[in-house]
Amino acid sequence: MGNKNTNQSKVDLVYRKKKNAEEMKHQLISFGLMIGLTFVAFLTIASEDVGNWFAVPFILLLAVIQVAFQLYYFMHMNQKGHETPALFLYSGVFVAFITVLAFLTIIWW
Amino acid sequence: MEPQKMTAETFPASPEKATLEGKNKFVGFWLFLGGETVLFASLFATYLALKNSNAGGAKTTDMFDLTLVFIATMLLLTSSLTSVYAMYHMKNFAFKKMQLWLGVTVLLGASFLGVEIYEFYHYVHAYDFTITSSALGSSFYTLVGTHGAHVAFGLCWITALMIRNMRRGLDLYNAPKYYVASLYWHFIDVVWVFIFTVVYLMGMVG
Amino acid sequence: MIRKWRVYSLFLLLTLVLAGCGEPYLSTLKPVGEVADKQFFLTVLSTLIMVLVVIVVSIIFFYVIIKFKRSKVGEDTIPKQVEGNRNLEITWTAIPILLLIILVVPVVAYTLELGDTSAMDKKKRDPEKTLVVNVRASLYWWEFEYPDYGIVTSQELIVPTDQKVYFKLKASDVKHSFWVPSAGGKIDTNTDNENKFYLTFDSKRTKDAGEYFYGKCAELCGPSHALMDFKVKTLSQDEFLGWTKKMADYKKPTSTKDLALEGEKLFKEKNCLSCHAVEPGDERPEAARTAPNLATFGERTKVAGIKDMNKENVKAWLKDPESFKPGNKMTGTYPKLNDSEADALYEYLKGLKIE
Amino acid sequence: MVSTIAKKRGFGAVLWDYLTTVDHKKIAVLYLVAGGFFFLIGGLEAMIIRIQLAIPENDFVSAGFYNEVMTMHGTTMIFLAAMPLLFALMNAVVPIQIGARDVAFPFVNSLGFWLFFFGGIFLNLGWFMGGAPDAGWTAYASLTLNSEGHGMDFYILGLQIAGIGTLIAGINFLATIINMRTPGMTYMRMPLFTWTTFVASALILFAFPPLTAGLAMLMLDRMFDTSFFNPELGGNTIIWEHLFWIFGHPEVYILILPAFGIFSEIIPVFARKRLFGYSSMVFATVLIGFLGFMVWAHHMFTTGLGPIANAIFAVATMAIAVPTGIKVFNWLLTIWGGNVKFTTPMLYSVAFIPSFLLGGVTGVMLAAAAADYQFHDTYFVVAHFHYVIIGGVVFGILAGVHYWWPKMFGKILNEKLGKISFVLFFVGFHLTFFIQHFLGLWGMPRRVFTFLPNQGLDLGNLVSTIGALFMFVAVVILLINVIWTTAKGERVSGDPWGDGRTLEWAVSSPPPEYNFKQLPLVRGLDPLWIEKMDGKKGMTASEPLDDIHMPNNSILPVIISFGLFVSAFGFMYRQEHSWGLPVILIGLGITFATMLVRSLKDDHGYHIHKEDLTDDDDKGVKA
Ligand code: HEA
Ligand code: HEA
Ligand code: HEC
Ligand code: CUA
Ligand SMILES: [Cu+2]
Repeated sequence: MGNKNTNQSKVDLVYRKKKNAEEMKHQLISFGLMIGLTFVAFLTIASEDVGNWFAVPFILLLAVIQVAFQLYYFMHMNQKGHETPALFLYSGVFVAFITVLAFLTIIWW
Repeated sequence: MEPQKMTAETFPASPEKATLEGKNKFVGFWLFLGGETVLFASLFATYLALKNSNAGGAKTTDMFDLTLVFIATMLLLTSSLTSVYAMYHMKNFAFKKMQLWLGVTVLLGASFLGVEIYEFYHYVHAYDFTITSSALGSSFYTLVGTHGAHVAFGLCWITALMIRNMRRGLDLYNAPKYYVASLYWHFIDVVWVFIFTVVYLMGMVG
Repeated sequence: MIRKWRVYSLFLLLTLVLAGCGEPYLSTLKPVGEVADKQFFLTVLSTLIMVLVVIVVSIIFFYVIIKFKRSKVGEDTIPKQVEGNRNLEITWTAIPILLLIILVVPVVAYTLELGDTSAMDKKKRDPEKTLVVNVRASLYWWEFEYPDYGIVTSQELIVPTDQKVYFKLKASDVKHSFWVPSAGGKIDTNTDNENKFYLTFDSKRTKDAGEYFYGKCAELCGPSHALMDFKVKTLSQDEFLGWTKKMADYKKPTSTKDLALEGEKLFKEKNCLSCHAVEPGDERPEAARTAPNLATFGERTKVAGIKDMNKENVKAWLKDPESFKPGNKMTGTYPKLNDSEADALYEYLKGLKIE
Repeated sequence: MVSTIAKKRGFGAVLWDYLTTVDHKKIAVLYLVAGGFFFLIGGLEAMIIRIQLAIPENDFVSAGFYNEVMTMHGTTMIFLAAMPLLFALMNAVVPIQIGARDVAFPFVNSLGFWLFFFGGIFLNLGWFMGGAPDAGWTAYASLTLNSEGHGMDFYILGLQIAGIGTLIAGINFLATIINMRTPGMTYMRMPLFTWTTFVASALILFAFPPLTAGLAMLMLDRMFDTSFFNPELGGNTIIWEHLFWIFGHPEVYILILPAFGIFSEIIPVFARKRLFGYSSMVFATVLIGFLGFMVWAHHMFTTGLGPIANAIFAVATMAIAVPTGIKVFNWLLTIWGGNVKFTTPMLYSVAFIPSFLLGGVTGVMLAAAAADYQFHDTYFVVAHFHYVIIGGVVFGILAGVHYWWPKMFGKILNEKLGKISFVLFFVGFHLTFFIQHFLGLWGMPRRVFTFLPNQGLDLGNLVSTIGALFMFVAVVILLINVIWTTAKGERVSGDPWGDGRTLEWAVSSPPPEYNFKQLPLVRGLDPLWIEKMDGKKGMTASEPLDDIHMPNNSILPVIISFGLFVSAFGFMYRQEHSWGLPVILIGLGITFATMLVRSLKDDHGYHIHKEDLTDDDDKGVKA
């Protein structure tokens, strides 16, 4: 099983640990933001003052942002080597989008 | 051939992609998630088309309870963070810590599932709202239930991984498996974000 | 020798095509109204474009497969390995796009035009100018309701010529599709909602086409889908108004023949009346109208939409509808009939006419 | 060496070998045999259709039985014949074409086959267990829910199982092509068959989930009393139509794209000329795949979606003619200036061009929404899709089978029989379906079990039936050819056509289980041709000779699939028999327990040592 990492030095290891910690920090921040976005979404709906014409697109936008955090930070799509995953995920999102669009527009007419 | 025992030094930076098997799992699983996206889209679309078809029964505005959904959301979101944390420890070759945080993930996930089951139970008994009562019921339970089934499957999967590798520790054979399971778990969270937004929050405003 | 044979076969093909140009009461190639005309125009236009495409491709095709045969080129020659050609690529992208644009413009225009049913929803609709017919498809029969006149007929659709006839369509059990080929394309009758569209019938051409037009169910709906036919009769606008009056004033035909009276009695006793109405002004709700209205049965040209109208066929239908139309909804819903009962019922049914 | 051992083993051992195999080449044989079998069944059903429709008011079969035959013909041909046969060729060829020793997930590959197999068997059990599906291959919801007996349950459950198999097979091909290419095999050097496999697999990935969701809803409605499609409780049958066609339209491109790929392999070889416009061919393939997802509603023009939706979908549909045209002209220009040898595979490929062209242009006619109000659900549509499917997909499969037969089995199919069979099939095909365009225009709806005499439809239908007889004879001769070749054919070398261009012709016929002793180094498009033109005999190796890692065989895929097969019976009979529920649980239990075993038991495979590789010289890359 061609493992070519046997010669990694200690220095390397320290560097990697630092990088991992850095990444974890980003992930913590995005978690905080996600929680925040969730709060805002729930509050928007819970409050009586916000009109639906605004609330619905707004919470949808929040959901999209939150999901982007989830994908790019938690699922590492911000890292290299995720070109193929991104291609296929977005193709899926494209099909998903036109499916939902069609069902919202031409099922009941 | 058994994969060789590793140390923190020999453990590669991206253990999930260090072997060809790992690379294949990684790509294959992402592809699978692309397909899952479309599967859930079909269910979402159907729900959206039928969400006002309550056939005279309870409406979404009558039933949904924001507090409950909020608790469920927090549980699942947090479990996403704990599983990220577990992957952080995996990369640092800290097997025990990884297992620990996966354990926390499983507990959070299980509580989420508990809340959801309670919620369904409540709808059935308080509102007579079942999968057969109307097209709304059918599409609601199918969409949310499919998500719930994914949660349940994810729990079993992660638990099985934890038990299976308890003694063995981390190596390049099981690292991709852990990684992929955590991807799955995040994806479940992604779907939930849309469920709480599209089904529950939008369901509250009618 | 081979030449001659080729010419001969081409002729054969042509005669086959021409001679078989379909029957005027059934063929889309014999349009009898504006709607069918438009669709026929699109058919011809698209065919012409397609023939052009086929000819061009065929010329290149035959050229290359004849010219570059190995026996001509030589066993061992290795052709130049050409990568491609930018200008050619552009040409064969651009020309098809142009051809498609020629096609797309009328297609979109007609699609929008044929989909315009706003006239039937107008508040102040004049039923004489814009007639609306409610079509209801059921396993395996058709009901036509004229809401403006309070008339219900079955199996035979009566329409005025030279005006747009609007239809509101739906199905009562499974999906069907309403199609009168010579008058225009089809539209589905769904179980969930009503569909709307219109057809037109040209007075001159309908005369030439014969007694009536064939209507078909065009969506698979069960074993007897193939037999779910209906007939369309056209009347001039005046005749049509006359017809609606007669139908509205429908009086039960009073027969003097004993056999017919016997049949009328049987019709009640044998449970027929629980499904079939014998008056065009059927006031029961739709859901209760579970069988074809028989008020004008005596004038039909076909039994159950499919078999020629004669004593033999009517009796056979009454005794065993299953043998005519497998899976129909009448089979087994009434007590068995013996020969004389069937005779009596035939006599009675035959007398059901406007006059 | 390997094959002589195989011959000496008993039948039981061979059977066990095929049940447990994870070798893509053996899985290819499994797909070929199963798909071929279902093709014969589907063809037999087609013959019943044509005999019944030979004359008006025929009573060869009853109305109800006709609907079963018609439904099963369509379903079998699409799901159980055409797709698996294409999978057979993909499995046999694609890994070798990209210079891989195996697919990305050998176990999943085998699982995909067995799921398809058990799903197909289940679907066909309806014939013996009280009624086959009878609502058309499109299974429109209102009719499906109204259909009595268990026929449509066989459809729903059988397709669900087979569909999962197809989905994972698609994922496997994608991962294989993404990850397993040999050094130098960049995306833009991949043979077109690999490219089309890639795009078709992507279509599978995105098109099958809507089908899965739709079938699940049908299942819930039929077996668990939900009301997705029940208007009385607010349901809507149009949802099924959309889900089905969101799947269904890409499905037809899933079928045709690999066929396009096959022709793009064969034409250059027998014209001895590089594929004209390679990059625009690739571009067109991807574009067709992309557009394929935006046109599904052209099957629903008469549903009543409204004129604006119809107009949009009409325009989008017509757009597909453009990339397809690019392909057609590139094939023609490949032949132009070439040196063409008309072998059987080449005959099918050449005949494909005008045949498919006719089907394609009638497709564009159908796309003209307002005109389609007339064409829809008539024999015009039947003619259209048989022209594209037979003239495209079936010709492609037949061409590919003849072309790669020597690669798969080491013997060339008899050319004389092949050509006779081709001529009969070609003539019969046009005879059967050309006239159907006119039948449709003259007013003949499709899916009718009979028609009335003297309405101008008699002669056309008779001609059509006679054409079908020709096809029948052609298929019989093909079968004879297969048997004759297996018994009497002579063994051939690695490059039996002499002009092979791609990597599969660089290995022996049939290839060794590990494909390449050393992975080859690819220096451009048509790698083998490049080496040959440089005067070399084979590929240059990209790695030193080393041990080769191989996956272990496994019986688990069969058991997993069998579990679902068992549970399907439970689902079907749950409402009328008390044993239904336990059977569901037992079946699913078998499946999940086996999956657990698979994930708990480490499977590291084994190695073939390099010492064992060096002595047989004709296998793998000749360094
Ligand atoms: C392999 C399968 C396959 C393929 C490749 C196609 C290809 C196409 N199909 Fe077909 N189709 C089916 C299989 C297929 N179809 C099936 C099975 C059904 C029926 C399903 C059912 O109801 O049971 C169907 C039904 C169907 C319908 C619905 C008809 C109806 O029910 O009313 C329509 C309507 O738009 C359509 C359109 C097209 C078009 C535009 C293409 C295009 O992709 C064709 C493009 C190709 C060309 C056009 C030829 C080459 C191009 C050139 C040489 C360039 C120049 C050309 C022009 C400018 C025109 N098809
Ligand atoms: C891959 C797809 C495919 C293929 C290859 C075919 C092949 C053929 N089809 Fe097709 N057909 C469909 C897909 C296909 N079909 C679909 C999707 C439908 C729509 C169904 C629906 O409406 O729901 C349809 C519908 C359909 C109809 C319309 C039915 C109707 O609307 O009522 C007709 C009628 O002529 C027909 C005829 C044929 C014929 C004559 C062949 C011939 O080419 C077949 C040639 C093959 C043979 C002749 C095999 C010979 C067999 C043997 C030699 C075996 C004997 C021995 C043993 C089994 C041991 N088909
Ligand atoms: C369940 C209700 C039911 C009962 C009871 C019933 N029918 Fe019918 N009948 C139908 C239906 C439904 C059809 C249409 C069948 C078809 O075309 O598929 C039909 C068709 C007919 C037709 C042909 C109609 C036409 O327009 O051509 C006649 C005549 C007829 N019925 C007479 C009778 C007589 C006489 C009786 C009693 C002895 C009877 N029916 C009892 C349901 C019923
Ligand atoms: Cu009604 Cu077909
Ligand atoms: Cu299509």
